[in-house]
Amino acid sequence: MLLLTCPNCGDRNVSEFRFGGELSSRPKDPSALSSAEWANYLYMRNNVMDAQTEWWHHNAGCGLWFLAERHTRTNEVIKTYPYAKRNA
Amino acid sequence: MLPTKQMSVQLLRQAFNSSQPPPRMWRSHELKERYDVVIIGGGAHGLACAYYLAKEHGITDVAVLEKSYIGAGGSGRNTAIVRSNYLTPEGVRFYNESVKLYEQLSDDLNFNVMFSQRGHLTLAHTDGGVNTMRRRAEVNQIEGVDSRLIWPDEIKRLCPYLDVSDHPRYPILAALYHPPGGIIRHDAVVWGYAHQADVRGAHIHQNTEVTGIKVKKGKVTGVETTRGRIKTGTVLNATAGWASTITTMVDIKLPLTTIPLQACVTEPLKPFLDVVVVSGSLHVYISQTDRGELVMGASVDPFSSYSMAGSLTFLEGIAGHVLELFPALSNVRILRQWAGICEMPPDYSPIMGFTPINGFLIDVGWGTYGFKASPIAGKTLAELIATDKTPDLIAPFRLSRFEENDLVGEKGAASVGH
Amino acid sequence: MRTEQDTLITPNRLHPKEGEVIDRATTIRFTFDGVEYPAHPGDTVASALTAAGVQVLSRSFKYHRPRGLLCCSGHCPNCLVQIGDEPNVRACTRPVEAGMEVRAQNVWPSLKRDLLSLTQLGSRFMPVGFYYKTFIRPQKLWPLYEHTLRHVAGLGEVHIDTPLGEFDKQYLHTDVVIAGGGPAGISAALGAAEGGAQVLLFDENPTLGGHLRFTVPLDSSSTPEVSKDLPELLEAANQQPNIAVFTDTSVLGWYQDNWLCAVKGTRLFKIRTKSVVVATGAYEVPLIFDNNDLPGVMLGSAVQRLVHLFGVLPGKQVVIVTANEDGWDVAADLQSLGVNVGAIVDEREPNACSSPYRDGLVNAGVPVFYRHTILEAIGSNAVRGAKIARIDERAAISPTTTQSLNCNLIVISMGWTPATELAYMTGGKSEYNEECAKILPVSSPPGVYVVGRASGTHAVDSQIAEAHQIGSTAAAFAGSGEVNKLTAQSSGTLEPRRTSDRVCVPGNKKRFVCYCEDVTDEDVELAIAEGYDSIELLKRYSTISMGPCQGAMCSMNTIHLCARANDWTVQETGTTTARPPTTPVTLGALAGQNMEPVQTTPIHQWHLDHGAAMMVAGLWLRPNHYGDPAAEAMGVRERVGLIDVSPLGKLQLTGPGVPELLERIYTNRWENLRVGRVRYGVMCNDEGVVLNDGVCAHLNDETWYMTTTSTGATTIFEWLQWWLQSGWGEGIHLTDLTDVYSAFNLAGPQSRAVLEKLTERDLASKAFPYMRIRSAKIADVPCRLLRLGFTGELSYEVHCPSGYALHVWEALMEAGREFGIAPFGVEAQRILRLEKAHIIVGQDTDAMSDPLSANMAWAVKLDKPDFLGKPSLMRISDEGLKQLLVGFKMADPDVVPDEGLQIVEPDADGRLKIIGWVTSSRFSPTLAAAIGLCWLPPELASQDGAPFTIRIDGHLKEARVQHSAFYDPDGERLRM
Amino acid sequence: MSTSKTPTKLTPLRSIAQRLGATFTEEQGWRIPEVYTAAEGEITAARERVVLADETPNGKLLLEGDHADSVLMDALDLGSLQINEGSDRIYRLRNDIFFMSTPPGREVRVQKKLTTTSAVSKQFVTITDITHGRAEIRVIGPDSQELLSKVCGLDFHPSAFPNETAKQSSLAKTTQLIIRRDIGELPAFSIIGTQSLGPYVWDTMMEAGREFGIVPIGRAALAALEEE
Repeated sequence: MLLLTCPNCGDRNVSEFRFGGELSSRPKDPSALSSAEWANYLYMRNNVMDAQTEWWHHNAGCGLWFLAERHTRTNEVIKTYPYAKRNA
Repeated sequence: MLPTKQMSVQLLRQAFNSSQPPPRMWRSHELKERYDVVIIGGGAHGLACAYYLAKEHGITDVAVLEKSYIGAGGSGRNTAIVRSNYLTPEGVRFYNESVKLYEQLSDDLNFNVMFSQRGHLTLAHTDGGVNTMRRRAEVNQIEGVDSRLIWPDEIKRLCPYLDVSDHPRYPILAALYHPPGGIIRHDAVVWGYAHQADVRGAHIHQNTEVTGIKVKKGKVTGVETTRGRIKTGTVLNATAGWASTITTMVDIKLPLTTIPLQACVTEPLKPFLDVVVVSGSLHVYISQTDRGELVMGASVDPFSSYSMAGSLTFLEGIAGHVLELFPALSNVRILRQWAGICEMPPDYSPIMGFTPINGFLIDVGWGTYGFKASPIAGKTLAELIATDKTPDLIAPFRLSRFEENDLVGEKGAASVGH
Repeated sequence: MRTEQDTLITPNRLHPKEGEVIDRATTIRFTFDGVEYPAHPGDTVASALTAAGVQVLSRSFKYHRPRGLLCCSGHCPNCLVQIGDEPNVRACTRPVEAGMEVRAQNVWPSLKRDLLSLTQLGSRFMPVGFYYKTFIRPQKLWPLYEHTLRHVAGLGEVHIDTPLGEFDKQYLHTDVVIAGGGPAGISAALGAAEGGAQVLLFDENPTLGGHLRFTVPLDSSSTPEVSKDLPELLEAANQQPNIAVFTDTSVLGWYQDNWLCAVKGTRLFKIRTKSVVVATGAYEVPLIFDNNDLPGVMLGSAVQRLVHLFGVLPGKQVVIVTANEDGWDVAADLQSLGVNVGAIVDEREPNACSSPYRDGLVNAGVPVFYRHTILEAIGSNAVRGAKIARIDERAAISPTTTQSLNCNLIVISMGWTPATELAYMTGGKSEYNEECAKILPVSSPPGVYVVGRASGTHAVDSQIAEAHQIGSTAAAFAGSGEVNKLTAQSSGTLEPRRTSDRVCVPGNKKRFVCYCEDVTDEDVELAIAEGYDSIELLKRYSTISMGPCQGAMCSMNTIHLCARANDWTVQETGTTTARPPTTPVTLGALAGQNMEPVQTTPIHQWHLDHGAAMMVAGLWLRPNHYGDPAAEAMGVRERVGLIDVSPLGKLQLTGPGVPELLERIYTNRWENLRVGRVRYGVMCNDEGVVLNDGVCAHLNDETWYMTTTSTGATTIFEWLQWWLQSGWGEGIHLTDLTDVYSAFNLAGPQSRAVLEKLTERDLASKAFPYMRIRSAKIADVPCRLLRLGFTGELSYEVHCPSGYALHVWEALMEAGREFGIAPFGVEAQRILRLEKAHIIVGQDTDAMSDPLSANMAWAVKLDKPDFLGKPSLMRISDEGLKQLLVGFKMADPDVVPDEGLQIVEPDADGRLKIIGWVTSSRFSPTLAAAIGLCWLPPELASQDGAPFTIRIDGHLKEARVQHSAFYDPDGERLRM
Repeated sequence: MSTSKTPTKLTPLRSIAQRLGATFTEEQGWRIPEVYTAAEGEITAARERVVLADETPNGKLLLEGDHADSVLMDALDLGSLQINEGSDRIYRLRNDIFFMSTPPGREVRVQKKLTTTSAVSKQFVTITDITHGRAEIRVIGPDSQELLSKVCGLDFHPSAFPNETAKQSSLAKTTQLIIRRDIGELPAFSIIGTQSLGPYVWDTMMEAGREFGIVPIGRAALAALEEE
């Protein structure tokens, strides 16, 4: 079982977390987007077989939503960090 | 060369002079410079498409490129359930055609794919679940598919080992009974299609991985592989779980997230389970193969991944849920677990046909329900390639539907179908 | 002591021996196929039966050929039996218990006379994959053929009334796990423990020692006795407090980040370790020759297990077939027990043999045949002879040299293949080592090590030395986490005990590669010739290694045959994927203790005591009704009723930032909600799909109190946390109060009269209008009161701290007695809300429904600057709705359509076209009419009174659109 | 708020205690089991094996806010705490979240003190009394770590879970706050989760504890243990 490091609680079994999907921020001004661009935000996914930045929620723990960088083919977790430090 | 004579005749000839080498099911060829059609993905969908291109449209200059051995992807990892009791009319019509093709596939392919139409039960444990089953039963009946809602007494008759007593947590209130549903020998479907496609001239290239797709002025001109370059004007992406990794080669994003789907098998047992049993809320499905093993699967994993390693969490979860339904199985032993990967679309419906890149076609979005669509997907995409027009049956599954905000309602029932 | 009577009943029992694990002082009885046999505690079912001279234990899967002990270590399928209601039990590892009822599997009519073995007559027509080439036409006959196929197949039985056993689990955390308690395993444990690590040592056998428990030390003097290394190792392990030993425990699988699973009887262990040492030993490799599956053909280690552990000799006249020193070890071992070793057949040149026992055996007159091999095991139900012959280097048989030897036991000692499933699950790589003809592990991920025979080291002293060092390396990695230099696999001490790569001896009868599935070498050749050439295709087509032994007995031989037939090297041929579990594990052990979370309200017992029929709602158990839902609904309309709505999601939002958040997450407007007021709101996701609905009250200047549906409570709480923690959380705190407050809805025209008896608060509409929130003491308990209208009657929802729940509920019931109060359940509530045409998210809407189509346009303010779902809802409203949720009333009041039925319209040629479906429907006792909600095309739904047809049991029944609520359309009763 | 006529509060585990034959008493307005069989037997079981006690009446406050730590400093001069660390029954669960456990009844006064402190210092901190929303099951005894390792994946070895530590994790497939607060030499853990799951968690722990000879204990035995 994958061991995920919650930035707050430390290493925990992945069963304590809920996956939040690959990182995609909501457009600042949605009304400025065309239908295709809005559909692209809603539905299209990179779905890479490579390192991917994604959301996780420590729902059975401290309730923190945080980001992780994980290689989707090997499930190797490269790092996890709070959302606030995303461009640190 | 005409398709080989009766397979059983070949069996007899083999029996009496085993010295004479048997005919090869599919041959290995050199990679040609050019093919009319290149199909990426040597699973049931890709091979079926090659077969129907040749059989129904006379297009035989076709290459099927498989990076590993044929059937190594989803086609060899699913739990081989075939059914058409879907929710939306479009879904029901599409899968019903597939069941009809499966019903005469052994005859078509001259290869017994062991399609066992033994009946398929989807259990409902809550009022909401019963309503969803009734909704599917009604849509099925209207679309001419044999499905009906049955109650615990009939469920017990069809499946005596099922515990229909009043569970506190998961009472079995009713079930959607779908007699034409059943199981099939999934590898045999792959081998049958491969054999008949090969016999008609298609080239099946195993251990040949596509590493790039050439596009000039919005039109496909060729593909690059680990065994050399091929010129072609038509490329079909039939790689299911790996679909996005191919489509990025032509700079297109798809509405897909690849998630593992796990399954396991028990030691062989004398026959006692005569129908396929699926539970929506318990996310478990179970059937008994002709050799006596129980094959069991659950819903997709809790997080996206391309890893096919499998988890202990899956085994623990499915064991608990199977014993909830079949308490008599606590001494039955699991022999092996494995995993495949499923590319899940937002509306649990396939994405088939044209893309913005001319000549680049897709047969993707097959989630947890891809294998049962192999014949009809291959047939309709062959027709699309041959006629350059989208057959009506698969019009609802076009890629542009997301932009047109015209999603298919299969997700409506939101219970993961298998 | 052996009594006269004993020798009669157990002819194969030897005199007591040092190191045996049985208690000869006690005799217990069990039955096999109805016949009673004696056994000693410590015997396995197989050892006791062998002692009594029973050789045939089962019948093979396909041809139903008689099968007897082969490996005696739980790896091959030959001793699978049914014990009581437990199928597929390995008799050779299952300890005997008094009164056990053991039965043979998959035989008809009996194990001795199994008529199903007649299938062999047609074996010419049943080559590999024959079922793909038969019964293709006519398709109609296939089900009949399949029926017979199914009943001939399968092994053990599942009895319908098998009780659900007691199972449980335990998590373990340690520094180092050692999988396998042989000499290498114990030594690695000692190395790790001396390195200061906490160590868990697992072994599948009842005692530690691995093969040292029953084999002869290689380099000792000519008289073999049980090794002296073992006692020293066991003693050291006993002294070491850091080592916890788990015997009878199999390590089933390795999972990501060194997460291991092991099973001991009915308990499953789930282990997080920092490093793991795989010391799982090796499997002895069978030889493929004519009739190699005949009972009486046994692996050398199997014979030694029987002799040394259970004091049982499976045969008096032995022929040893070998290709290395192992065969000579077994010969010397049996010779010292007075067994007549009829011959040693060694495929090698004389000078290639360096066994220390050679001279002793030759001097004792044991005939030795160099450059010879076995052609055939002679016998029908058991071995009575062996046909041998000379072979040249290209393994060609010279027919003139064949001769038959009388014997009743053929020992096969052709060599070993490492048991490395666990090692390769970790992603470790392997390579074929020409020198010892074994596939060996060559690399492992950090924290994973392989020692002993599993890594190819054969000599005991090399195993012990190497393993000790790797154990300390594993401890170092566990302690510091950095990878120590010595991670390269076993160094020079690899003593090349070579395994024969001449895996198959040609012949004219049946030669079995896979014992589980009855696959012969001819089948393999035929499959490869047909195109199933890769090792994976070969496995799937021939089903080799897909049976109970999962490849332990056949993988290595299959790889050699596949390489030879394809003209590939063994390395190019590769191996199939290693998958958990390493040994089969029961569903019960995997499931463990039944832990299905159930949520109950604080007055759950009251409901049960008052005849409530409970229903499941998410994780909650809730009263569905108290006997008569229609009467309960009428009671609310006419008098007053009380319902427990405690599962309602309840969230507290505090801070200056809340108004702006509400603007963003609800589709309607919120910023002008004054303190004390309550507003209904709908939440959507950015696709415009309805996620949840509920009310939100402005409690005091910086506190809001939001409710959600009960099944949506957790998801909405997590969803809101995401928005707050990803940018919208400035000046907002979110706290889940769902369980802090219990909630009871007092509904009906008399509700005010009832509540007035319990509070001083002025409840009249002037002071406490509809859609308001007030704090009030109810029956001396500080509560929150909300005037809501889900049921359509004057109603007060009492939110009281859960500790006071029963007190407040009973106070309300008592106060309401004079007004004819009665509790009502979810079913009655559904009737009441339907009479008001109020939707239920998740029933009337599904995962695709938007609020505009769900007829909640009044709650969607598209002129707001932005809110979740706005762009998609703008688009939907621009492009026009595809379907609309609307009320309907049946033309015939006695026809109540079930929920889920389809709304249809016959098209030109009479085929029914689906245009919508029924989401909710009930018979309304108040209106004496069948009413409901349904989805319809907008053009039909927009005409009040428009007729349409619902398909009920194949007939089309008429219904009419109704826009207004069915009951009190203007909502006067709510505002009384 | 006049406490004279205020009715008695019941814990979510009351029906179970009744079923197990407890006699009841009242403490700070809560009706709790006094004893199940006999105080001596219950004390011995706690000392030698493992027992469960219903401590739902303990006060429970949740402090949320980036400045929660400074409010606690001002109001109760609490030193700075690492994540999961606790002192004087105050535990830091997250930078911005603290959990406070108080003896039964004391939570109201503490909440008032904290609220006024945060108001005075104008720091945006939310202090919520969640006492009624949580069931608290105390697991006491030498076998408590082994019992907990059957239902929760955390490492309960003292080195990983020392005294006065609080961790949130999944226990018996539900989200629980687990606080180690030993009673003298006896290891003791509080399992704090939503009250609607209380009966389920209690029953699951009792089932898992059968092999250790687990028994429930009442207020009398618990008080005796805590006095030593």
